[in-house]
Amino acid sequence: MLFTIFAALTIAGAVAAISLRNLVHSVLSLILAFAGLAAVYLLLGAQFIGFAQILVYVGAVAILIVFTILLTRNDGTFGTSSQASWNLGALIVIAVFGTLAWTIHSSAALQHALPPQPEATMQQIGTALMVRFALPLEVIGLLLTAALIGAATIALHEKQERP
Amino acid sequence: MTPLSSCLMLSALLFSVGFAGVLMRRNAILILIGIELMLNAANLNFIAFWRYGSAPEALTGVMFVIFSIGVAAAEAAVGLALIISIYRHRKTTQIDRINSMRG
Amino acid sequence: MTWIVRNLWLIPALPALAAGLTALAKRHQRRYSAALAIGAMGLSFLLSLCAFSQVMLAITHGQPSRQVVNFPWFEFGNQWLKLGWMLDPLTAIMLVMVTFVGLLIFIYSTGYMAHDDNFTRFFCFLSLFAAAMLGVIIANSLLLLFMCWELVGLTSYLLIGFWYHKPSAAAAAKKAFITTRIGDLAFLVGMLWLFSQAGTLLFYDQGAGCLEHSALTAMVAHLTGIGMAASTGIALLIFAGAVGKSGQVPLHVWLPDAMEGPTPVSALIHAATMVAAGVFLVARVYPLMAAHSDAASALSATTALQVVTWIGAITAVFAALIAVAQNDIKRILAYSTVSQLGYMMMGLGVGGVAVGMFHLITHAFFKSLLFMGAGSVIHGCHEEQDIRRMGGLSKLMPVTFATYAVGMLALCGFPLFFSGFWSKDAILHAAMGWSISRIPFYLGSLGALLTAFYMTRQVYYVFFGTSRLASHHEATPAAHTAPPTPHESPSSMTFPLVLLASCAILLGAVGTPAWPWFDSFLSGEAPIFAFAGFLEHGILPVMLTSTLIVFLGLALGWWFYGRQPILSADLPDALEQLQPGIFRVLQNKFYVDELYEHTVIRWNSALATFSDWLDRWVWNGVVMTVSNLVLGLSWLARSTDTYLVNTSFDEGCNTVTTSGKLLARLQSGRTQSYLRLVGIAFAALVLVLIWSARS
Amino acid sequence: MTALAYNSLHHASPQAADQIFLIVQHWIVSHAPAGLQSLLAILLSVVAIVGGFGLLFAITTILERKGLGRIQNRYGPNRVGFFGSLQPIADAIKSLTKEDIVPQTADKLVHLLAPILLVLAAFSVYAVLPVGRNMVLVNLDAGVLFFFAIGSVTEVAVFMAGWSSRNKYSLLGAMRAIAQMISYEVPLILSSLTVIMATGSLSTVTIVEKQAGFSRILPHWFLFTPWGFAGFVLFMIAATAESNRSPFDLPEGESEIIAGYYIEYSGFKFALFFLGEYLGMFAISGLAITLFLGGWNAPLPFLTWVPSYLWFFAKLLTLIVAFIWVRGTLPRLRMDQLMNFAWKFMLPMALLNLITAAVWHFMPSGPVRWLVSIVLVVVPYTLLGRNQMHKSHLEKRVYRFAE
Repeated sequence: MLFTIFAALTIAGAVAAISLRNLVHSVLSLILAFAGLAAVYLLLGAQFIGFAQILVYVGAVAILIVFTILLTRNDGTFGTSSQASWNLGALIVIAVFGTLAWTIHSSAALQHALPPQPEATMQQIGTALMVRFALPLEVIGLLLTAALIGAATIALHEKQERP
Repeated sequence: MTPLSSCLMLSALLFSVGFAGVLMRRNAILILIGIELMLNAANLNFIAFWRYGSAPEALTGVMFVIFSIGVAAAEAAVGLALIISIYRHRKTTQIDRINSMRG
Repeated sequence: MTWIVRNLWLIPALPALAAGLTALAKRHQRRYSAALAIGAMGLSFLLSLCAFSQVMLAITHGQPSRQVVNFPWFEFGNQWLKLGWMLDPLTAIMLVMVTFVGLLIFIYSTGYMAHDDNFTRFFCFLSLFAAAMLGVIIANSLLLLFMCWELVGLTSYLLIGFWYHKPSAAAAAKKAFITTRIGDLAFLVGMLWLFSQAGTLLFYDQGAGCLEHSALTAMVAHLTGIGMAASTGIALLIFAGAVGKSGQVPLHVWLPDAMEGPTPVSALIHAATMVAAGVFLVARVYPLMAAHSDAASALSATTALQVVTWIGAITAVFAALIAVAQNDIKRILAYSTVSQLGYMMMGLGVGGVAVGMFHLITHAFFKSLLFMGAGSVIHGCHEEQDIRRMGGLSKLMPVTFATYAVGMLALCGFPLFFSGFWSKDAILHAAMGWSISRIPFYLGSLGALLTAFYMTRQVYYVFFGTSRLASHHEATPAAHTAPPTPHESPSSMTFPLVLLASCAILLGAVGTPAWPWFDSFLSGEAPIFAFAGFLEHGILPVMLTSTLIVFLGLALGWWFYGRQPILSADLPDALEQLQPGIFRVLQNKFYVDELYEHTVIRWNSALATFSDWLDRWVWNGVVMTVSNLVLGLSWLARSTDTYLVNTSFDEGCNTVTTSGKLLARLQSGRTQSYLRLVGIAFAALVLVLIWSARS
Repeated sequence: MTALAYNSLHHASPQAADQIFLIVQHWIVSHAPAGLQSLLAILLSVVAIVGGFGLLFAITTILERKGLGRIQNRYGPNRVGFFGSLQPIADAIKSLTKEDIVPQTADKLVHLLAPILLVLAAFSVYAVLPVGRNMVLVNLDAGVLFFFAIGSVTEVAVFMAGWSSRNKYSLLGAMRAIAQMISYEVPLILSSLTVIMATGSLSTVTIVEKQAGFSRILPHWFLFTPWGFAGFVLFMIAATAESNRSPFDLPEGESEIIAGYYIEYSGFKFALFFLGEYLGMFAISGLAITLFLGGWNAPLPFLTWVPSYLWFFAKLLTLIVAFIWVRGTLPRLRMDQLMNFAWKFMLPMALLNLITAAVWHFMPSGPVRWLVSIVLVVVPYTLLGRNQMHKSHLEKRVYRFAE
């Protein structure tokens, strides 16, 4: 019941995000989709992931996209592609979804019995991150630092070229 | 429909919507939004398999999503910086006008 | 082999290092560069003292006084070219002299050059010079000696032209460099000849060196086409190098002009050390010079030594004559140096190594003393060099005057108390006993007379009478109105003067006939003290004669210049009033420069013009013909290339380009079309996988 | 708010005053039908929170206006009620009855949603704040994370308000606010990380429990450790910036961009914004109390008989008074100063504070530990502060646009 509501919210947000003509509306719908997905995570028992989803996607990625939208002047001629390529794209999307759906439907992996709610306390996640996944964590930290510097460099260069 | 398959169907749908955004819109920012949606669909898959799969106490799915979110944040930052940089040079964010790599 | 012999290379290496470090210094780092140069020189001096005491010890213990260190430099063919250094009495005494005088002159320079902008450059060159000179001294290989010799020439060039913005200085530097090059060319030829004869350039190499018995015998035995022994030819060629470096007639012309350099340079290079290098070279290769076949009489001098003697004697008188009529304080000293170098050569020729070298050493001290005194005078008189415009300085510059007087008396050979007397006396005594002719003795005596005369003249002009500096400055439109008064120089300049003056007096004691320490030291024997030395054959008459000659010269000088004080700078010289014609000839240096100008240099330029013509018309024509031929050939080749090779290749290229363009259509540059393909591929792949799994 | 709380009630009857709200809630719930009991319990808590903090909002407005008035040498509101004490009621009635003006070109839906989202987000974070013993709506395992996650939604609301108004001042104010909030969120989270490291938990309840107890007279609050003190100061500075209060009130600086992102709001929507702002301030102060000031714990051993929620609110009021005082005292910063301060001072200090906390954790207790930790805090503070002071070179501002 709750799952259906949040799933519907997510899908509605996602569809609105890619179909609305106003970019800011798109981002706001995207935030809705992210929030719905976070709720789905919470339902699935992944509390940390749910809050992290909100913190990162709503609090950072969406705001970043908003900044980009405001920093680039969008003259209103954007929108969908030409009719032919739109049709082609729709066809391909439907084909991809069809194959995915059919695969999921016919998969043998879904025949398992429903397991009990697994435990994922903060303690466990913290221990796992600090012990077993310490190296990936470091690598992610390095990656984020590199991305930070790289993004700043890309977006900030050419100081002298301005007359 | 089992809970797992409904999760997977939601994920597939989300992926397809994101893919549609990438294929059918021309604005680079919207394409980035589509990519974010596809990434989220993948994350949902991980969580679903962690929740309903075997050996959930290993927390592999959760860990994977944590790192995936980290990578996605980096990707979004660099991608948007690229869009700003492209806009600065070409005065457009329409992806079909950016074809200087044409052979 | 003791520590000092193994590490003798340190003595030249230290100043070389100092020169390198000073070269890196900035222009304003004066204190640093001076400290570096003086420190390196001081260390070298200490090491030289070590070396000297080592030789002394060896002599008193009766050990061989000569030690050599040889090392292979590079291999050519199946032979190794070897270099090396040696320590023998000659080296030791020269090392001490050069480092001591050099150290004093370095100290003196800090005062003399204090106001120069290129202070650091000066010390860099000075250090480099010291390194090269010390290299000449310790070399055990004629090749190493020659390399250092050329380095010495280079630094001499650099230092003469130190004030290169002065055209006269630049010209003097060029003149010095080119003139000595003539001698060095002969030196190089002689060296090559020596190598072809002896197969080695090492002086001493355990019996295999070129100055040792076996090689000498072979060279003496080898006769050339004109009937002269190879050893004689080689010795004469090497002597030509010495003539160039030591300013002997006829290559003396550069030395007076070299006085354009800073006075410390004149003192160090053109009085004490570098010019003496020629004398040192002759002393070093003396076995070669004196080599004679067993058939000839052992007593008669060889041809080479005769040449040395005659050149020396002629130079001694010739330069002394010119010095009489010069007015530039440094120029007088320069001609005096040439004259004294002639004495040394004569001494080498008639009396052997010890006689010539003794005069070299004493001369080094008193002549550098005189030069530095002259520098002090010039410094005190605000860069005035004309002796006619000086005068009365004895009261204003007492220390300079006193030391200058000591140097002057030493140079004149004032009896008994001054070193110059003993060294000159030894030469005259040897000349009197020369077997070939008495004429060198008479020439030497005349030179001594003239020396006493012109030095007296100079001293009277400079230090007595009234100051004539003011009149000169009134004549020129000077910026400052008050005439400058001469003043005593700073202590950094007077201290070396005093030290050198004491040396100029004391050094005579080591070479008196009664205690011929110097002679025996050079020959590696312990000295014997005996008053009987004075009573040997001919000693006392010669001493008396030379004393008489000196007093005569001094008296003549007093008669002409000291009787009445010289009142005005513009008055003609006393000698000029007496014999204007001769005086003009002397003043113009016997017109030697003009002679060269009209003969050698003119021929040279004519030859150059002819070569230029030959180059332009004959050789160029040949070259042009060949190049046109090549051009024609290349045109043919290009035609073949263009019409035969290229056409087919172009076809191939076009095909590749066309196919590439066709393929490039696939790459539209639009991300979305790529993604569409990815989507289709993904769907197709999944379908294929499922289908293949089913079947 | 479950069986555990219920049990503790009966066994801890001496502390009836402490648990009075829980007893009342339990009594009401026990009269409801069985199926609705849990829902009703939650609803009652929500109502209590909304009511309690709403009242605090009213008190704070009058306190702030009077306080600022005294600081600025004037009376402040003094007409309604006893010395103007009923002014909040008059304000509420005024804003409810004023006309709601929406600009013609505004994006009406977003314009409407923005204040609602803000207030919702502001109220949501109270769910994890323990206001008294056993008085927390949900004891989330990731409570602090929840707080920050929901807190970041505020930025979205601010952007919605600024963008939908179609007013350049609104948009500028919104962008400034977002930039500022994102920048100061980093030191905010980093400084609270020290506490999470020390307690090993993200749960607010656990954090408060870890600070219970006394050694002689000193309570075990994290404030009384070198890293905790530094963290608290950093946290409070960042909190001031997060809640857009003076001296970090550039986004709504009246003299610069009129009122920032709520320039086009009037009437009830404006009141909602006002409410949201203050609620955010209370919430972040509450988090500061939870993290550093021992939550609802009494400051002195002999005062433990005072009900725990009273301690919480006493501490909260102290912090609010401090906020008002700071607002009345300090001038506003410039935008570049603000950013420099965040990235060049706050961020390094917060990172170094993490190291200090780790050093504190791993060293044996004793005076040496104190000395090392204090040095680790004071030396960087001095150096960084000196660095900031000396870099006050004045030059022409360079504006960069993505042209």
